[in-house]
Amino acid sequence: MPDFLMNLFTNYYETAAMILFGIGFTTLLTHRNLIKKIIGFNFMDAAIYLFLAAKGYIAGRLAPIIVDGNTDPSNYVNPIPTGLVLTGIVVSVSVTAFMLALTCRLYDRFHTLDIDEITHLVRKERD
Amino acid sequence: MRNKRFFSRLSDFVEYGSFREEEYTLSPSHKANIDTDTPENRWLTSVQHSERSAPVRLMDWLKLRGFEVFNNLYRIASVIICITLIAVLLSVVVFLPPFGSDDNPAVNEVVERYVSKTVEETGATNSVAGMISAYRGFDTLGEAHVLFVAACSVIVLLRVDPSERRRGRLVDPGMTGEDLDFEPNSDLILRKAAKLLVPLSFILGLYVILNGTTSPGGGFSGGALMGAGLILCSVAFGFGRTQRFFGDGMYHLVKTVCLASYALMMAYFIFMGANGFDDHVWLGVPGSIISGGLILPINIAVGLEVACTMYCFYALFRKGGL
Amino acid sequence: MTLFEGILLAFLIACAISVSVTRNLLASIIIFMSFSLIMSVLWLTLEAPDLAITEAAVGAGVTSLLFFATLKKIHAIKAEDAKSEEDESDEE
Amino acid sequence: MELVQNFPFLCIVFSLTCGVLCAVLKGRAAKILCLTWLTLTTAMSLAVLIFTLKSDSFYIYRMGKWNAPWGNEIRVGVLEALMATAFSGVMLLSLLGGMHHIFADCEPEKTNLYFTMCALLMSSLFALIYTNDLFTAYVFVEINTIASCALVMLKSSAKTLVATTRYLIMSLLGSGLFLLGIVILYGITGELLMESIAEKVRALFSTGEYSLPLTVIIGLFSVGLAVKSALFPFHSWLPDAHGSATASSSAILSGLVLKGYIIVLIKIFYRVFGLEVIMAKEISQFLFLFGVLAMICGSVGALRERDLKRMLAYSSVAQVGYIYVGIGLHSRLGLIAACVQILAHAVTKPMLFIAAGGFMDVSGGHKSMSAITGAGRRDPLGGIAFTVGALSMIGIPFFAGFVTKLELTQAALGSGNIAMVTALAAIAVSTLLNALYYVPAIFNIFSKNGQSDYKGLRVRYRADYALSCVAFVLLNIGFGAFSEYVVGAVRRGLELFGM
Repeated sequence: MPDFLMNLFTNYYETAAMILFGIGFTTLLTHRNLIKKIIGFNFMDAAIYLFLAAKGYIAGRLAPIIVDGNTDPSNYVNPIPTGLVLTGIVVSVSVTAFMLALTCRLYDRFHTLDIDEITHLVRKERD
Repeated sequence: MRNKRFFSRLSDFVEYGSFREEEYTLSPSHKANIDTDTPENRWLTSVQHSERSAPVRLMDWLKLRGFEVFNNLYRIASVIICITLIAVLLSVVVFLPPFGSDDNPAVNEVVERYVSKTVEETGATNSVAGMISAYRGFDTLGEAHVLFVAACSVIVLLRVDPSERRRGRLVDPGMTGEDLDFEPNSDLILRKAAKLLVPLSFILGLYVILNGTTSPGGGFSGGALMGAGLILCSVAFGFGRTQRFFGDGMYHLVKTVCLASYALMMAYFIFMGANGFDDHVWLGVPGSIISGGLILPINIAVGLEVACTMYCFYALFRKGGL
Repeated sequence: MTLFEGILLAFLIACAISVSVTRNLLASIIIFMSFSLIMSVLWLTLEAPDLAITEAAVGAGVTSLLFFATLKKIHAIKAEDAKSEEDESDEE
Repeated sequence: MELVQNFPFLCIVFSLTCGVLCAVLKGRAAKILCLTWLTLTTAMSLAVLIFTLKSDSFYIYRMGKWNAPWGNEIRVGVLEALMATAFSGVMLLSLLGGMHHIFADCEPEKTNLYFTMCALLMSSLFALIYTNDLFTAYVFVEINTIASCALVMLKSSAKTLVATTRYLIMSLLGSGLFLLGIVILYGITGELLMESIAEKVRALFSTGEYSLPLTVIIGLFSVGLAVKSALFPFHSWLPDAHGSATASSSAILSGLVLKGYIIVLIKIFYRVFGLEVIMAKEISQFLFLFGVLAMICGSVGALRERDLKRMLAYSSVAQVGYIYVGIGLHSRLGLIAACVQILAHAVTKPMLFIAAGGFMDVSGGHKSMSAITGAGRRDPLGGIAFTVGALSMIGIPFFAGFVTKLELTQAALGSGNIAMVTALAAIAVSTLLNALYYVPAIFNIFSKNGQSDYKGLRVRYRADYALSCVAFVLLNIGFGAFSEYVVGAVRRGLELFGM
């Protein structure tokens, strides 16, 4: 097996995260259905968090909760990614709620979830 | 409108970033009508007789098949974007340090300090809690306000004025019943299960919040659990039940007090720390509930804020107000 | 690489792809829910229990509830049913 | 540590609290609280600016008990303080100028939330200006995104809803790429603090390690922030969002929000990667190219537009192009031009939007070019403000816009052959195009036609609108007249930046 494929295999979490990011990004960018877009956004963010958490994982170590006063750093995994992802998850859920609320209002108004059609309708109203 | 085909679609797309399908689809009657001089027939005959020049034929063909071509191109383009993006990102992964090894660049003196000094410096045995609420407390303050700003935006979008809501119900209880009125609460299984689960999720949420300094969890996860309990309560027993102890005023009170006290605590902490004063915060006994100095009150404030924000989201989506 | 993690990761990707191709909105939301649950298991395997709790409560819990509330609000469930019935009858 | 050094942190944290309090107050009370607080922050930022100018250095303010790599910190220098002062002042004036529109356009019981959003937006702008930590930047970028979307949609109509949705989607794509960039950078350096990353990146660059990931990271940051700041190929959301929002929102979004992201990009380029790495990677050459295209295409778009606010929005696309051209020149002079343009555009474009709001008042609420014919005669103060803004945008001497063009020309003359020719040609063409759509607009608003419909219309100036117009005009002329001080401060600020 070539070297670079080997690397992709070693970094399997990162590989999966990047594939997931690609799919999520594309769904958010090109899918026409608003709900699908929002789900795609959630996938995209989850992929980034997965990547970040994978960067903090160290094989054979435990979660960074100090037990029995054992503060030797070589016993625990990296706590920074966990903290950052925690922040990120809350950001994701906030944005998701906001976008879902927008979707509700748009559906109320236009009776469709297709963003292209909505854009078209509103453009027609203007003309 | 019919002859507005491929290029107009393309220009629409480039200019406005979107287009609409119906306008461009061929109607069945148009397809069936073979004898007339439609672009389709012209195209077919011109292919058969080769009497027209290639560009003209191409234009005709595009006029005819514009919608399908564009739709397919759009789909193909999105797949291409996806694959290109993934390829670029995977090429990065190839060069990254191996997963799970203990000598990757992320393991440095910052991590060592966070793990080895958390108990001593912040009083929390959960070093993640110590990190997000004390070491990098400023980020977390921002994060709590992201949730707040999202809640405000949802209120702007979905909140219906209470007086209007009441009026609407008086006029036609059946019509507004779907969204604006209370949930139907006839499901026996749901109610029985909720009787067990609602207290459980409250207790679990409280436990997670209070033990945020010593075990996994903290304000955000515990608050989300309590919020889920509130939502379940309203789903099973109707909004009337939850409204009795958690209305509009209560929500604003909890949210404001929590966020303002959080900001004040952080401001005190940052001000004292930055100016090199002693902040006189008792760190407590590491490992017990009362530990972590300011982390515990911060967790409680954040937890309550998250719980009521989550419930507020749900209530706004269901009936446009608390 | 353990087989377990490999399967979970593959499932994540399968979820992501199936959401963008499936036509039924309800199905895609349920897929999203299962995605969140798998994520929370993955957080555990990555030694991040804080994230596992948060993801289970926020991702699989509240976010999915919001999706369902939206779907209910826009009556898409009903519309989807009517549409799929039509599709089936068309196929027959 | 002196008391004045605490001001930036107070500005950030208590702007958040001000937002929270505004959410529970009634509209009028929220307005008073927000305006008072903004006045205070302007004064505090000014004090900080004077302090940094006097001490002629920057200082690091740690956010908590712990020093840099462990805790958060903010960095306050001349440039940061200057930007903070300008932004907070412009925010105050924009709010004042469009105040009656805010109360007219928002639903009555939701007006207080407008001020909430403004306070939170101001807090995030302060944080983006001062921050020294990439992840803090991300968190506040998100606050910025949501708050600015909310500012668009608070004027509730179908058009703003659609514009908000498209704005939000593009912003989310941008933040996704930005976050991924931060995360990969964290993966290869293990740091989040700008200085520490810069050290590590320099070491990696000299050994040639991680060459490809570094390139991709720069690409991710560039594209992510370019989408959010509406650089040319990604600008499609901007005219809708800025054109349909209420006057103050348009002013704030065009003048400040776009700039916040660009400041982050400048910080990332020159504080995290450094000029050397950026030059070697060549990816930012694209920024220069797109900046030039934006200057031309934005102006062409504005030329085609028949709606005043959308025309101004397209003009913002062109003006953002100027900033990116300055960044893309990769020289100290170019960067000075970019920073001056950020400031100049921040004091000019809000004035134009506020004046456009005033014209709408005296033209029955319409904003198409034909409807506002002669509006400058009915609302002379707005007319003067618009004229000053338009002349400044064209680049007439003694106004703010001229300073930018001068600096940018100097920067272009000092750069390589092709870049010089392209940049100079772009400036020339863009100036011409600007004149082509701003001069007819000025003639249009002062035209004698169209007065008959509005006979007997006596415009009674509101104090806030008049104050805002006068202040903006003075600010603009002052900027042009005392440009050497502004440019000097920017230059000194960039020197402290390590440039």
